[in-house]
Amino acid sequence: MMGGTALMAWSVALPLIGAVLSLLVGRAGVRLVAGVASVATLIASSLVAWEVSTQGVLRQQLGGWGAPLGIEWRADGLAALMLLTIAVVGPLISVHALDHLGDREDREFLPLWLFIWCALNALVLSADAFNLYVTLELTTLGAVSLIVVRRDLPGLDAGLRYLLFALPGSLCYLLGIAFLYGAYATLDVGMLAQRVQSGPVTWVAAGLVTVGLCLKTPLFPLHVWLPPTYTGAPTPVTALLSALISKGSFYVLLRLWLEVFAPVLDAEVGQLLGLLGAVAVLWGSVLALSQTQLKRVVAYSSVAQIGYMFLVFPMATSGARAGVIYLVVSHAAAKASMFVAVGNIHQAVGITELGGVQGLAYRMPFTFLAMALGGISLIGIPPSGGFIAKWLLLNESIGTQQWWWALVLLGGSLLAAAYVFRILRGSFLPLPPGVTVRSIPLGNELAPLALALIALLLGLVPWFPLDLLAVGASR
Amino acid sequence: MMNTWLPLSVLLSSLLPGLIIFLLAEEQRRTRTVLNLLAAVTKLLLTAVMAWGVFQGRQYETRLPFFPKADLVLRADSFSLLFITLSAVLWFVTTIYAVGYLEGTDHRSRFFGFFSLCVASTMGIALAGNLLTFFLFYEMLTLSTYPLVIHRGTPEALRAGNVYLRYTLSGATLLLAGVVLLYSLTGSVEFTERGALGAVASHRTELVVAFVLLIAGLGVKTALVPLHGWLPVAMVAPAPVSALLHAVAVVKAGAFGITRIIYDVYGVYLVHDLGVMQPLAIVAAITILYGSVRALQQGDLKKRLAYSTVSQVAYIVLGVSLFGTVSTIGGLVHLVHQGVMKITLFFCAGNFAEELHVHRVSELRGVGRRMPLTTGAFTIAALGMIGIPPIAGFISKWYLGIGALEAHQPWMVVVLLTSSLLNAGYFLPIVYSAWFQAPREEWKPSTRGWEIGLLLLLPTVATAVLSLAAGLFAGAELSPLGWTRLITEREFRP
Amino acid sequence: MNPWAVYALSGVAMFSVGLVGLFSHQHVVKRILASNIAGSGVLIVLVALARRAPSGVPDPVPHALVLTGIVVSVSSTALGVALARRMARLRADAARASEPPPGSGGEGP
Amino acid sequence: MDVLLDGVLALCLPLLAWLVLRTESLSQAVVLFVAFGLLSALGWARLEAPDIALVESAVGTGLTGALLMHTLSWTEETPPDIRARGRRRPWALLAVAASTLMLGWAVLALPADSPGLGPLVEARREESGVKHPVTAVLLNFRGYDTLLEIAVLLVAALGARAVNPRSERPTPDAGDDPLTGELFRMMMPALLLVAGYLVWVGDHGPGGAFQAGAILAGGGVVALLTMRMGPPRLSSWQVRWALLTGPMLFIGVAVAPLFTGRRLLELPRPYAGTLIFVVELALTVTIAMVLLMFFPGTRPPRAGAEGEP
Amino acid sequence: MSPLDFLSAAFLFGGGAFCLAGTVGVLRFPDVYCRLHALTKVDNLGLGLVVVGLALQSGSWATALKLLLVWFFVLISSAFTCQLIARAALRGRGAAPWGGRREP
Repeated sequence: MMGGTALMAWSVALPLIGAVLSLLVGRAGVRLVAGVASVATLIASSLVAWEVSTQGVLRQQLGGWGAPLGIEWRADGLAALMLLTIAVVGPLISVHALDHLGDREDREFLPLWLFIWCALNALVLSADAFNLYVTLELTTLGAVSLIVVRRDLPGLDAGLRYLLFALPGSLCYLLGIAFLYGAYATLDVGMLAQRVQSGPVTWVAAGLVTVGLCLKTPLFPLHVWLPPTYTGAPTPVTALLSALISKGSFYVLLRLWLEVFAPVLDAEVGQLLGLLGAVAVLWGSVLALSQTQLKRVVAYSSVAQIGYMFLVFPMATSGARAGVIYLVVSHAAAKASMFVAVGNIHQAVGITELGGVQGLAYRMPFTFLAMALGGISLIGIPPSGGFIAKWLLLNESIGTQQWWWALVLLGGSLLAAAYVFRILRGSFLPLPPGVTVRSIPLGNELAPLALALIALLLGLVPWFPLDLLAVGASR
Repeated sequence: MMNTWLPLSVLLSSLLPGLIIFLLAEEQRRTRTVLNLLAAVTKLLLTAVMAWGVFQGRQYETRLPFFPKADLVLRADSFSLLFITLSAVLWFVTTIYAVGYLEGTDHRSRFFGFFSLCVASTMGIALAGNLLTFFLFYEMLTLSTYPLVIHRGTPEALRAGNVYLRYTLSGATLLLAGVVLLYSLTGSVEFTERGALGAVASHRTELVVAFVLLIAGLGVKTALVPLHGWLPVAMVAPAPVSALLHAVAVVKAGAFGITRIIYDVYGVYLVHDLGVMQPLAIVAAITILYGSVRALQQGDLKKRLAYSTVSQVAYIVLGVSLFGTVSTIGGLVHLVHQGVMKITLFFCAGNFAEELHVHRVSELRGVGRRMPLTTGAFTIAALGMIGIPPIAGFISKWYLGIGALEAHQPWMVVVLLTSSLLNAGYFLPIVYSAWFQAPREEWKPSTRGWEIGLLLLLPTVATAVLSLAAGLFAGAELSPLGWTRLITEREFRP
Repeated sequence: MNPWAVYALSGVAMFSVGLVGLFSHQHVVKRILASNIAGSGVLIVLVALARRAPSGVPDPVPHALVLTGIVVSVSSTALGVALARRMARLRADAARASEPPPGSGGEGP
Repeated sequence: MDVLLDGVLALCLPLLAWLVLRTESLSQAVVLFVAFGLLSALGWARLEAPDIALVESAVGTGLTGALLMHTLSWTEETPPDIRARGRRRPWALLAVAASTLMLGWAVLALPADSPGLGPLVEARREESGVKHPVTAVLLNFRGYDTLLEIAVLLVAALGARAVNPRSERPTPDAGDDPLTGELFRMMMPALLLVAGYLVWVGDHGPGGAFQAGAILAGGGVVALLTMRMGPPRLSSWQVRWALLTGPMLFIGVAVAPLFTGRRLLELPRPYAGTLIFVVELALTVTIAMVLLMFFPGTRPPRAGAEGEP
Repeated sequence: MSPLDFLSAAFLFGGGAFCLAGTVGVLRFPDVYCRLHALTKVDNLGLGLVVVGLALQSGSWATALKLLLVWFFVLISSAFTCQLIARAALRGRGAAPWGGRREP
């Protein structure tokens, strides 16, 4: 009864139903309803991934109408892998968030998280440009509402700053889509790919879409909102933001760029994006090195890691695509575990400076292990997903004779090693005197560890995700 | 094939106990020690079985899926077995030593956990069947040794850790660049006898660049001259760490890697043809001399041993980079001999520090009376290092000398001789002052029966005997020399 | 210059004014106004495109898109305004907390 | 003749936008913004988009304008910094001109007469069970967009409400103010009538859930400002049910075909029309409730300085 | 141009004139209360005339009725708004009505 296409529908409908019901149920049963909805969505997502890996690309025409008129879904390997990542990383962070935020705030956190989950699943599956706009907007508003869940001044400032940078991003994207619709009379990404020719409309539309999504991802020159937002927001929300929500807009950019714009635009534009990515890597790493607050270091490292992701555009081959998606997935797991671990430290010791890590290895071994494994994946040292991504991207950069991207990758990972070990170094020192350690619930400690183990697992068993990614790869 | 699981089981025999030890609480001393020794014994047995199998000519290979077009391969050939036997034996001895040495300190679960991970990665390096697997375990070695270097948690330990990381990570980056360059050329680099790059021999410039990158990356761990800075600094680590890791596992991994690159990746003819053998030999020679000279100036005993390691490991690189079977035998056999002798020296240094709190060479005056056995072991190993027969060191230097002549490099012999003189220069005064000079003030007698705890004494004596035996029974089939002759005859016909 | 192009150009102009305004002003409410103006600009371009149909009956799809667009921009504006109001309130309380409040109004949760 | 009207309207829209952003004082900016909204509603009418004109004037200008004015009373008037005004002007003008030129170049390069998806919608309109093409597209052809958009509304309501603490929602006291009481008594029945008409007319003319919801919300705001009704609180179950019946019904209708092997949101042909009408009715209440939730109710008397501008 | 068109044109012109007068009043009058007069009374009348003019042209009683309905609603709401603004100005800000003297 549950055909592949029906499962796709359920993977979007279930979190939406969960969110609405958890709002309806009110204070009493929020956690129960949210829990059931999460488990159901996890199952649906993994079944979709299984169907895609066995039967290849799945398509669904919503409402039974054809492509140009109605909205179509397309689940290829890339979408299936993203579905899995969201379904695994998201709930782990939300489990941590339940204890981290007070009980009052977790009633607002769960419905909002389920809405965001529905939006991300919808975004990953949708093959309609305007529908992508609506999902992006739903993710952004959900993220803003999450950032301000604590109602304190830094949270509000972070939320407003994020909103006022994400809004113009969505509007630029919408104007780009409007031009594309104006020129080619269709909103379906697949049909756009066939109809798009080089011309002023396409260049301007591509420019607008790229600028818009670079504002939201954020790429280097437009990233000014990231550090204050990531530090102002409560830590589990920052984990969600950095691991999943910022990946949504990058996913849209990647899909539009590789399938629609790449064949039409000349290579220089790709090189420009690659260059911006390289500068982002340098800028993010150098600033991460100079921070004293733990959370800001990890926030700036996000700027650097996003810089890596933009290296895919100059070398638009299927290998680079697999590499960058692998980076997205392993960065989601690793960065989420780092942020959640930082949250644990802040909760247990109350120190936000780098010194807070001192003696961490003795009093919170799981959190330390999570940060270590997460850090290793960020740097790209072997037993981690980060390494596989770095390996694939390096192979592609030398394969396409663009060896300067290899320099960026290698230099970047050295810088990453600098700031990751700067964090981890302190944990071997003995416990500083006079620091009282509040014991934090086990659930809180296991969440980052589970995320870090995912990043490790991605490093040990890369053939499964890579086979899944190969399904429906365009070129 | 039945024996596809053997290489994997050797690897797991130290990986699994390591992970379990991590979870053990600090007080479970007994279970931890039993687990450690059990793991060491099983590894010895498995290695013996594999050695016997390889001796009969059987092939052991575990192939695990990793990338769509590149697998994780663990293959036990004769050359990898040389390194595995060395590591297995010395790890067994050092575990006993470490249990004794770390009596009463804290965080031992963490120490032994990383210690076993470290040996597991060394096993992985030895068993690696292709360049990718080799690189994976090479990096894991760095990760598992870093916590050991900074185990004491003191600020100097952290500074040493920084230096260590700075060197090894940049080295790893160079290595990665080389490996990726080769992979993009050939698609998959399997270790095959007489080199796997025959097909792409035409891309000369890329090959030379890749070779330089690979050797530079491996050179960091081999502590070749410009890249050796981390070794003396890392001596701040506890004695068992500096003994097993910086005398055997880490340093030899680099040398082993260089040998693999030259013989199994490029093939000795291609390397010779590319003309990179000569510069490598020159770098090795410079390292030999530089290491010995700096060792002379060191007042601290462990620093002196560290610099002597720098120069001794360069012997291996020298032997391997000379174009000839005899010098290759010399280089490879020195891999084993130097390991055994150097570990004895480090054990003795550890004993002196632990028992008499003696760190500087000048304080060693008259220590022979107080700790005769340890000093005896020290003397045997020191003489072996200098190259005095019948101890193992002599044999490798002998073969190296003849190999140098055979490869028409007479100036290499001069280097070998001067270095032996320098070795004498920094070892003999210690031996002399230990035995023949009266101590400044009387050593307080040892409280218990033996001069030092049995757990510390036995390993020292055992390794000294081993280095002596390796020298005396060199002619036998299964001795290190015999085994190296088997390797060269089977795999490295130039 | 047929009529739809005139409106499209004015929509594009409004979009640019809104976008530049958003990035050049500091005051939060001003920036929210600017984002609203930019939103209207985009929507006018969309509807202007719908107006090109030669048959006189405008193309309904952009109309539906714009309806959705308006609702989305209203909800984001409302959220922005709510945040701005709350921040102003908190800042006012903080300022008042620094000098003794004569008799303060309702405090936070 | 109408070219002149279009030309003037198209010209003064961006000019008015520029004015809105250039004025220092906030209240002036908001008033100009409301004027700008009304003008753009006129623009929608000229572009033959009655639905949008309705929504724009009701929601885009009416409610947002009221919300902004309401917020103004809370945020202090920031003193105008003259120095910044001079510095910013030329740079901003240049940027606007540049981006308008670039985008204008793309607009002019667009094909002048492509009908877009109009004819396709026309061909399949009667299959959708609704006669008015815009409603057909909105609720059937691209019903999935609307489903997500309702989620957007709910999220925004959640966010705005979460930030608006309970203590600042004044309790409704009827008070004896004849003026507002009278206004309330007269306006409410008319508003309800108009809203009902708009939902019904959505089937074959410009109208529908959004327009009706906006009108209802307008009535609600009047009630709110005249203290007749306290702002809706999520803690009371009536508000929750009113808010969530719409989305639940819509999701139910969307998911039902999955059980019979059909695709998501595939409304059965014969009674698609009635289904859409029922869903629109429920959505109207939801939209009205959400738009009301954005209003925090009148600001409590500010302690200390009275009579803020 | 049938007599009906002449009549509606006349109405429209009248309406336009009144609106113009109202706007000039808003700009020229000295204080808030006078401006309210101009705004509410004159503009509403102008709107009424315009509505009648349009109703004559609309051709169908239904649209004519709707147009009148529009005018009716505007009348109600402007009456109330004018009152509210005046009250707010008087009580809230205490703006004194203009005493008829000409400022220097």
